[in-house]
Amino acid sequence: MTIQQAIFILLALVILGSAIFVVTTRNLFRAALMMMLTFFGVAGLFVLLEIGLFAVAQVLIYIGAISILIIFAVMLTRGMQGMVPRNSQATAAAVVAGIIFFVLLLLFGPLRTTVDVARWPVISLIAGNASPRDVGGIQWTPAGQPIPPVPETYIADFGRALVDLNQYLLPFLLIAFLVDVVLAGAIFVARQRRPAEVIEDRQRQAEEAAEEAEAMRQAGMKPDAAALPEGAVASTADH
Amino acid sequence: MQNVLNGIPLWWYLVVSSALFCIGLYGVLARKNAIALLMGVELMLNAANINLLAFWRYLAPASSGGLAFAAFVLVIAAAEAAVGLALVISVYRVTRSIDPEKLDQMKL
Amino acid sequence: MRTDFAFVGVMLVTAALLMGVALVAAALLRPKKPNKAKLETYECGMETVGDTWVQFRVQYYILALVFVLFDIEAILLFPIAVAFNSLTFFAVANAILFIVVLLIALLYAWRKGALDWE
Amino acid sequence: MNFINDLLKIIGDFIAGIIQSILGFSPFLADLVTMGLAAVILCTFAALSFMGLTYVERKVVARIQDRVGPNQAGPFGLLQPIADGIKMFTKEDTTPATADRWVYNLAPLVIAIFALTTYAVLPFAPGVVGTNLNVGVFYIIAIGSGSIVAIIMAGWGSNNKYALLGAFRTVAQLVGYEVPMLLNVLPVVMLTGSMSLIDIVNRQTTLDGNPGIPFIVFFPLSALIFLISGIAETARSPFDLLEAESEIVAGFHVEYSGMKFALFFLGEYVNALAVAFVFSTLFLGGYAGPILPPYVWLLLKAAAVFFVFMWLRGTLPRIRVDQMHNMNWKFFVPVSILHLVVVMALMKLFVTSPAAAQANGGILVTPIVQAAILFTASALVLIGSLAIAARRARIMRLQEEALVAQRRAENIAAVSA
Repeated sequence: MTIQQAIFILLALVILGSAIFVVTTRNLFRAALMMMLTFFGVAGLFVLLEIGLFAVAQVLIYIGAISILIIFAVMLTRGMQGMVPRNSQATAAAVVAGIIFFVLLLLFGPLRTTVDVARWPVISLIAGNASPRDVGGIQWTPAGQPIPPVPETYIADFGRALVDLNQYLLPFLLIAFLVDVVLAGAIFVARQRRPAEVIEDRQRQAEEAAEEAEAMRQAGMKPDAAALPEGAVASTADH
Repeated sequence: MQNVLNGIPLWWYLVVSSALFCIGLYGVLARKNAIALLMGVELMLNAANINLLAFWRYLAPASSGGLAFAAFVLVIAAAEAAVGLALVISVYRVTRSIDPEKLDQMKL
Repeated sequence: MRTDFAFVGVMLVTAALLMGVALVAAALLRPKKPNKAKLETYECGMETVGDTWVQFRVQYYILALVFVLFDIEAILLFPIAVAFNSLTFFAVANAILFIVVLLIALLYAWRKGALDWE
Repeated sequence: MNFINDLLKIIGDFIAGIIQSILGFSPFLADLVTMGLAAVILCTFAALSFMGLTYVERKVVARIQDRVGPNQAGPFGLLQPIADGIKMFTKEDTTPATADRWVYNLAPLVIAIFALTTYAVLPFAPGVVGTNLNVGVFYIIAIGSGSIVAIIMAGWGSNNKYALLGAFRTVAQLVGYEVPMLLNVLPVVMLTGSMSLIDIVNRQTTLDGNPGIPFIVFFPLSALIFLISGIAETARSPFDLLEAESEIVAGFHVEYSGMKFALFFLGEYVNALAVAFVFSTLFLGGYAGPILPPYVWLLLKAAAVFFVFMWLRGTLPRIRVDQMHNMNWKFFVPVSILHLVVVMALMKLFVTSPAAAQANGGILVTPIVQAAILFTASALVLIGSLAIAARRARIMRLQEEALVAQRRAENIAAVSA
């Protein structure tokens, strides 16, 4: 066993062990911490794959940003109080997850003996009779040959591909707009409105309700109590 | 003939990522807490990223495709967490509960 | 086979070992006479009331949200910065467009009062 | 002359040679032992400089505030750090009965480990570097999030309201100031075309036809904002809101004492020193400099930057939490983005290499002209944004004063009525 294999097995144990802890523990805060450990282990896998950029990005985004967001949300919602680890369908969930795991193993199974993409059933299903070496114009590693090293300039190549019209420019710009929308939406949803805004809102709702009632009376109908936006008023009062 | 990098064949990565994916899936299906559920989703997205990058490294390291997709997955994961947690916080403020099974006001 | 990150791993392990040794040495050297008063939570001499959970402001979450936005921006901009010298005018214009779109998000958050800390 | 310049490298090669040839290890084992030795040396260097810095900082701040500082232990109080160390080792250390033991005890370890790991990529002299990562700058900023995790662990593990509140305040500050740091490293990376710290230093020397101008001349605005965010990132005064004793006892480490507290302290100082080193490397030319050996230059520059830290600590009052957030989100971040856009456009318009000019167009200029153009643009952005901010602040202050005057008038009217 080489040292890399040993490191890989160690990392795999850390990843899977902490992931199992994440989905079974009662304590949400510890689950979040263990999730950070999982992410750290995955960053280690990226190092073994010789992709330093993504190992660092993994630490920066998943540990430094997403986990922090999750911990803030745990604190904001009092999420770990009296938490039950499983819901009623946990057994069914375990069975489903197990079945999917075996399906995945069956799918990836052929790769144990061959990495010839052409002979891999899934690819030939998608590509049909066309040679998969042509799919996407990508230069695949030929089977049985040593894997070429990552190019020295892979970061620059990646950066160039991101802003290249023929490669990933469109998704790159779409990401910017997506993040824009996400930020606006999340702030709108999560933000507590200021008292002045709430009062203004309630006044507007009351006016609308009054107008509606007036319109109904003019139409010869009895004002319906349910037409008042009861729930909306209650929820704004809750803030 | 296998393609092996540093003594590690490709399918090792695939097994780890499949297992991580299924653990995350179990978390999504079986947890009784919306935040724990989102943690499961993050684990699943991470598993997808391992797959993307492992395939890229073993099969097509000369192109930038795998890197670009992995980066986009990273961004989407962050976006998903941000919106999901904002929703959880806002739901909690109204109902004082983050149990997804209790959010059934829309049911007839 | 030695990659660039091997040293980072060694450094992590070494730092953990050294600091662990310091902690263990301190644990062996120091006196250990706990009593009930010593083990209480220190909250300015007051008895601790209720559990630790206090009402956090949603502002913390929103600031973390804006932070995530810029983290994402950085992760995509760093590779572009490395490739900067070989980029065309068109590519740089698009990168600038990307930044400006995110700036709009920041300005929106600002207008909405998400950046105010009352 | 060369011997002194390459002293560190020669010693390192010598030790590696001994390990490989005389002790007769296999290449792998020899590699591992060499790396382990280098790691131990780096950690020891960081820990020793932590001890020295506590003494120097106390002396300097005392002088600024017209005090004497430590003067009892040994001549000039020089033995003070050792006395502190002995105290830290022998002080009783209690774990609160209600604490989450695992999380509580791991937090100081995590912060110290991540602080020390930063040093793995710092270049001290040509060829003397732990490892030359091609993502060096990125790595340093990412590893910084380790201290955020440790702070949250400490706050939650202590099971103490004040610790938790302090931890959250600190985390909000740290994540906020990570953004201007990231944004202001970008211009440097663009000009260098690499994230490796060695490449960045080489770009500031006269190697390969570079002009030998440190990046602070190219991007004064970036340097300034990076320095201030660096101080905020390490939560030093005037950004030490977490230690505001009058408000939140001592922040997230209120329950810690003895060696665990010492590790938090070590993490803080080691991080601050790392920021000084990184700033020297990114903007002041790193180990590059005439006459003196390179490692001396780097240490001198880092010492000068750290002196600025101590100077600020001795003179400035602590800022308020809302001021801290406003300064970051409403000044640093927008200005950094504006600066980034301007710099990107200018760097594409005025290129220095004929090949790039031929391939992508752009005006061919000499490196010195490019530096002058970028300096002017950066300075203009800085002055312009400062002017706008000052104007806004004046308007806000006038409005506030008018409001206060109006209230006072109303009160007087009410009393007299």
